[in-house]
Amino acid sequence: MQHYLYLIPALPLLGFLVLSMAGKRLSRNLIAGIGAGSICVSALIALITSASFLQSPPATGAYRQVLWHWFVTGHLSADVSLRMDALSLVFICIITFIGALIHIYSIAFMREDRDYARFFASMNLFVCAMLTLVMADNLVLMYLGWEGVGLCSYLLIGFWYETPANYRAANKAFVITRIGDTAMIIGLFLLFKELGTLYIPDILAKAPQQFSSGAHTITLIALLLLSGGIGKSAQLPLQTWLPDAMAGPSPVSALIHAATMVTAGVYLIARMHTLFELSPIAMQVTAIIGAVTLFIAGCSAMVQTDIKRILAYSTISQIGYMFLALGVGAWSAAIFHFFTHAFFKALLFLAAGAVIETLHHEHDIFKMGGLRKKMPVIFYTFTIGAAALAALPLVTAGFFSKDQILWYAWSANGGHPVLWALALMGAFITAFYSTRLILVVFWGEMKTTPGHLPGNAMTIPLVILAFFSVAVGWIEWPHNIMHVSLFSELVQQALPTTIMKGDLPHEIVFQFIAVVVSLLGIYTGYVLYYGQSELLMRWKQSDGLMNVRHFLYKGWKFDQLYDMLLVRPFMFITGINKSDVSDKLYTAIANANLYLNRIFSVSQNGSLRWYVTGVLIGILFIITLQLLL
Amino acid sequence: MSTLHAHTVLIVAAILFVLGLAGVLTRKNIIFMLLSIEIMLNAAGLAFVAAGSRWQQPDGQVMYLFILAMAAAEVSVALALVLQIQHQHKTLDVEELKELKD
Amino acid sequence: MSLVFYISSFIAILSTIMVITRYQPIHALLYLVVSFLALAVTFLSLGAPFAAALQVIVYAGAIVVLFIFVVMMLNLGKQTAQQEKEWLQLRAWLGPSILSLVLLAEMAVLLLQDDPTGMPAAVVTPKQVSLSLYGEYIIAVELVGFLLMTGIVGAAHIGKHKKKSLHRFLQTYPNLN
Amino acid sequence: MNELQLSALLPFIVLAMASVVVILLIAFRLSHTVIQVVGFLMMCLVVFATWYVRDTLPQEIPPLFIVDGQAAVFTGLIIFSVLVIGLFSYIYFEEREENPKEYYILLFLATLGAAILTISQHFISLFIGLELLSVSLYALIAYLRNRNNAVEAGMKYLVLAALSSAFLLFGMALIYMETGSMKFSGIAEQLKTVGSTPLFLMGLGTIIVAIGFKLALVPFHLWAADVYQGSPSPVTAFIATISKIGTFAMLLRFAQSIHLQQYPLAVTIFSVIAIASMVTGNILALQQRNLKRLLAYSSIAHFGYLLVAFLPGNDAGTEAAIFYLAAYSITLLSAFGVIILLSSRQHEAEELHTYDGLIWKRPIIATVLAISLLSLAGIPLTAGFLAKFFVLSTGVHQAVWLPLIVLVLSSVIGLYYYLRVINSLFSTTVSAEAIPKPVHPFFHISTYITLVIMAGLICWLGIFPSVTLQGIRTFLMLH
Repeated sequence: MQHYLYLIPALPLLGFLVLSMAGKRLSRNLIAGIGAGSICVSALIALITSASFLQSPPATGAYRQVLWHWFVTGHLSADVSLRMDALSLVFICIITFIGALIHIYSIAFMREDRDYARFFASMNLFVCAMLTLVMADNLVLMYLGWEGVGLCSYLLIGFWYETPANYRAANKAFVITRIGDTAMIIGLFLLFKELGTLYIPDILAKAPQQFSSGAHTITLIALLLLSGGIGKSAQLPLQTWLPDAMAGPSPVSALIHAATMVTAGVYLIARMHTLFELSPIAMQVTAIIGAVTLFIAGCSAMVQTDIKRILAYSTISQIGYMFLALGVGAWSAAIFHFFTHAFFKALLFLAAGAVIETLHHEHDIFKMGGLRKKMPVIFYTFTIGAAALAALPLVTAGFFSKDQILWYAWSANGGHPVLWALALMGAFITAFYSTRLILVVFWGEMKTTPGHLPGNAMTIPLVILAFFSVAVGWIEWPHNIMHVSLFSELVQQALPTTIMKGDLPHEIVFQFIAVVVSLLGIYTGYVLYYGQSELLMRWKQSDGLMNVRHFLYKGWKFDQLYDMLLVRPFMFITGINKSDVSDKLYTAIANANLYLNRIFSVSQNGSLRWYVTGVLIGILFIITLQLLL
Repeated sequence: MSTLHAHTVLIVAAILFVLGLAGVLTRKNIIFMLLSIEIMLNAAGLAFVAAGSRWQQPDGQVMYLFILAMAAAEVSVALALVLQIQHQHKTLDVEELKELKD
Repeated sequence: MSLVFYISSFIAILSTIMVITRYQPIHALLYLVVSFLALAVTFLSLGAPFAAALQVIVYAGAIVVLFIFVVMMLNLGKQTAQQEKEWLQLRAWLGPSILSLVLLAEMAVLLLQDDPTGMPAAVVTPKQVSLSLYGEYIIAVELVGFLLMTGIVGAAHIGKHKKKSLHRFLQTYPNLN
Repeated sequence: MNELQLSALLPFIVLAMASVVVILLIAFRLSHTVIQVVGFLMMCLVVFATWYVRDTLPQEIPPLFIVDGQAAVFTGLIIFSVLVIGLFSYIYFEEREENPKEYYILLFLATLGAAILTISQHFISLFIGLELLSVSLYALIAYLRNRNNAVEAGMKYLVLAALSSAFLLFGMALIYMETGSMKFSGIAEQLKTVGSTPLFLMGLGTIIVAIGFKLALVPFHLWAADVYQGSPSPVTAFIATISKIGTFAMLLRFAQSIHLQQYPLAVTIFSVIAIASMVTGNILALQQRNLKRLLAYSSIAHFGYLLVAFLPGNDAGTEAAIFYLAAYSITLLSAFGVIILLSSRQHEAEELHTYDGLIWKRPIIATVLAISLLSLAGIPLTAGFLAKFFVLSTGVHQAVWLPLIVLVLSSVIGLYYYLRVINSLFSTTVSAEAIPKPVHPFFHISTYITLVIMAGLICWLGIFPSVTLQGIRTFLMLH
């Protein structure tokens, strides 16, 4: 099956090419057919390939396909080749499968949009770039995909570019992730300089021989790569772009800013796990960033009123869980959480998109309400998604993955009670805001009359996603309850097993605490938001609490902080510098070039005699040089 | 009567060559520029003939013959161009040919 | 033979100086003929009778005559001489001449750095030349034929005058439509 | 001359015959179309002949020629370029000149000259090849003698080319005087025994004048922009590609034979020339509003880059240089193809403002132009990027740092003006100008298709260069 590997990214690329070239001339049905069809076929191939991979895993642990040798010069050879091992298999399946569902959903969702072809072209290009990212077997190609998804994200956030806020959001996302990317490319150069190869298996094999554990160079490289991951995955301190990125259409938020692109950082760290294992400091940093992010973003999610911003903060928070898991060395748990999260978060975004669409582009949850009866399908699927997010025990996928992370946050080698405590608080918060979301949007009285209800093309993907949001959890049970661990067995072909601390309390205790905490969160939400709670009213009177709320609402005021710390001083410095050295330097370079241009242009005066003089000067120069040497 | 040295001949050739070059540089009339170029080519021919007789080989004279042929071909095209220039610009002043410039 | 060489090359240099300083094109051309003839004698003194003959026949006889034709065709007479006089001011020729002299001086220095080698007095006969020409260099001779063809075709095309010589924007094309 | 030697010369014989055949066709008063088609077929025959004789290579035809793999590669490149230029010429000359037929005689003769340069190993053949090229070019540049200052451009080129030929001859005479041989290998042998003398080095210096003139390197570059602008566009394309390929092939063989790079003086001169060319070319192009002049300046800079690959004087450098020339020729030909296609009888499409918003009017042509400009600028995934990359990597291996640094910095300046043109392609001011109906639909369409293929080639070379590199390597083995 590995001979067809190239088709998986090639089909979306083909779709992109056709749509961008001929998009204006095609009918809407054809555009939808090409746009969604290419991804669907690609998903089918991905599933078949995965099936064959699972049935008879290759001896080397990976399918590899060399498409062509780009060039060989000296000792640097660059191949364009694809790779599918257990880790990338998970990502490929998620990208193509969820991608396909989202594309089908988009057919109806974007039906009325003017730039139908542009939308599908960009989405196809995104899928292609994302697949390149996860299938690349050298870091050059991976970086190409990495930049590609960044570009598509930029294009799609600013999809409705007529509104200034939208392209401002796009710019913000681009610039902030660029900070991380720059650090990452420095890391890649450093890596190449040290190891002399960019071929991923070689790197993983060579690194332990080259570096001793905890060496400065490897720590630096790991931290630089981590910065790239932080930027792309919207972790502290580069998280501020993601809530604004919700300016894009809902399917975009579902695909790029929930299920796939934002987890590229997780993929990068998991892919480079050997480097991180060699650097305990980088691991600790990863874990701390994850834990703090999940808590901070969770708090912000509690108080948001825009339905998509709630989900955005929740995404940041859930990716925080993944980073935490990576940081403590629970590799398979991180990937498992990515796996379940992709389903239920995509589901939530798509369902939210349907709600917003039906309510005439209303984003504020407090202007919704009472939609339970009107939109039953949306209601049930949304509830399933929210339940998974809240980690409702045993029936939802979110429970299984989050439970693992909580357990490892304490018990894995890199774990620590503080990390566990933060994660636990996060779990409580998550359960709370999930409940709040459901109650406010679907219960209570109707505040906006719904318009045209979503059709089958939109609801069927929701139902499928809802099914998986429940079902995928069952392939990996906590091992003290039932011995089903299909997922970790698979992933551990590519990733190391988690090293545990010795002398641990019983796992069941932790599971019990986790269950209790999330149920408590749900109960709190129920108490505060079911009906008009007295308590909530009283809180709203209190200034202090409202200030706290405002602080959280603004995402812990990170934007303002950056504005104060970075933008203002920078503007200030540039303001001073306006007539000063560094500014002058650049204009001076430009002006010097233009000035030289003017001087040299004089030499082109059209006079033949001057041209002959030029020849004479040339020969004089040559002969004089000879006399001097 | 002293024997002739190779570099004596070469200096004569160099003088003729540089005189031709000076002619190209100083004259403004295209006819004179072309004449000066002929002088330069001839000087190079002299150097070749001298080299040929220094090594007692016919190659120098063969090359001289080819220089002659090339000069003839070049002059014929050049004079055709001179006719066109006189026809179009009504002058042979090279400084008038300045329409192509930056 | 070296005395012949010195005398003839002196004449050649002198008449060449005259060529590049004349105002009248015809005068310059006549001096050029003198210069070429003097060079022919130089060739003889260097033991190259074939080259000397060609110098007289082709250079002095054909190429200079071509120039004379054109000069007469364009009727470059007194008026041109007057113009040339105006153009050849001191500041017009001083700079280039100095540069050229510098070049000559540098070349002379380099040439004189070489060890002096004597020139054999023997003659390279026309027979030797023609044997070599039609022996090893036969392909070159054929290629020179192509070179002359290029000259002819090029000159024939460029020398042609169009019947009309309106400005190109105003030209009308009968074969339009 | 034996049979094998004769067969090795077969491509050149066919090339020479092509011009004679065209003369005969003119004598029989056959139409422009017939001449075009026959010329095309003759060039295909040359390609075929080159392919046919490849197994007998390398073959020396003493004393003048050596036909080896390197010559075959350069000849192939030259013939490829002339095929394309010949195709572009039809629509250009048919519209402008009542007498377009002699053009093909001159075109093929000039090509013959360039091809002779690639196989010469002797001063005589070198000189004749160069003059064949130059004399045909005088006539070609001034071919449209009543328009566009063609005569002025022709005269400028003629005077300077004749001047540089005089320098070349003088230098060759000095070297001959010193070494007693005009054959490259003979010179090299003599140099081994006597070492480099002042006379030899002076001869080398004066020869560099002629080479510098033909390749338009600083300070012998002053003619380039004027001649590029004044010539008919197909001829400009010819000067920019074939004439320079031939001259560079000649320089390369001369340098290989006498091991030019072992003389520090020569390396210094070439380094200075390379640096000056890169800087001057790019700076001159900065504010240029005329596309033909802009390409002239850019080609000055490009041959500066090429010299960086020439400086180390090793096999890797040769390989990089050949790849560079191939990428450069294809790119430049497609740019000129666009100019030719957009030019009409009244108006040469050379001013930048004629390209404003072209992408909205004629998207395919504009895309071709954009691709070729990107390739000239050296953007990844185009041929130009890899070409520059190979040049850089050979430079890095031989540690010629100063030219390398200048290369990188001046490329950045270069980016500015290429992107400016691309920018104007995308500018939104669309003048409502109807596309003129092509007068010669068949040739119009074939030009169009050729352009698209060339653009494809640029990308192909940028993405799959290994095939081409392998081919070049195989041919270079034959020596």
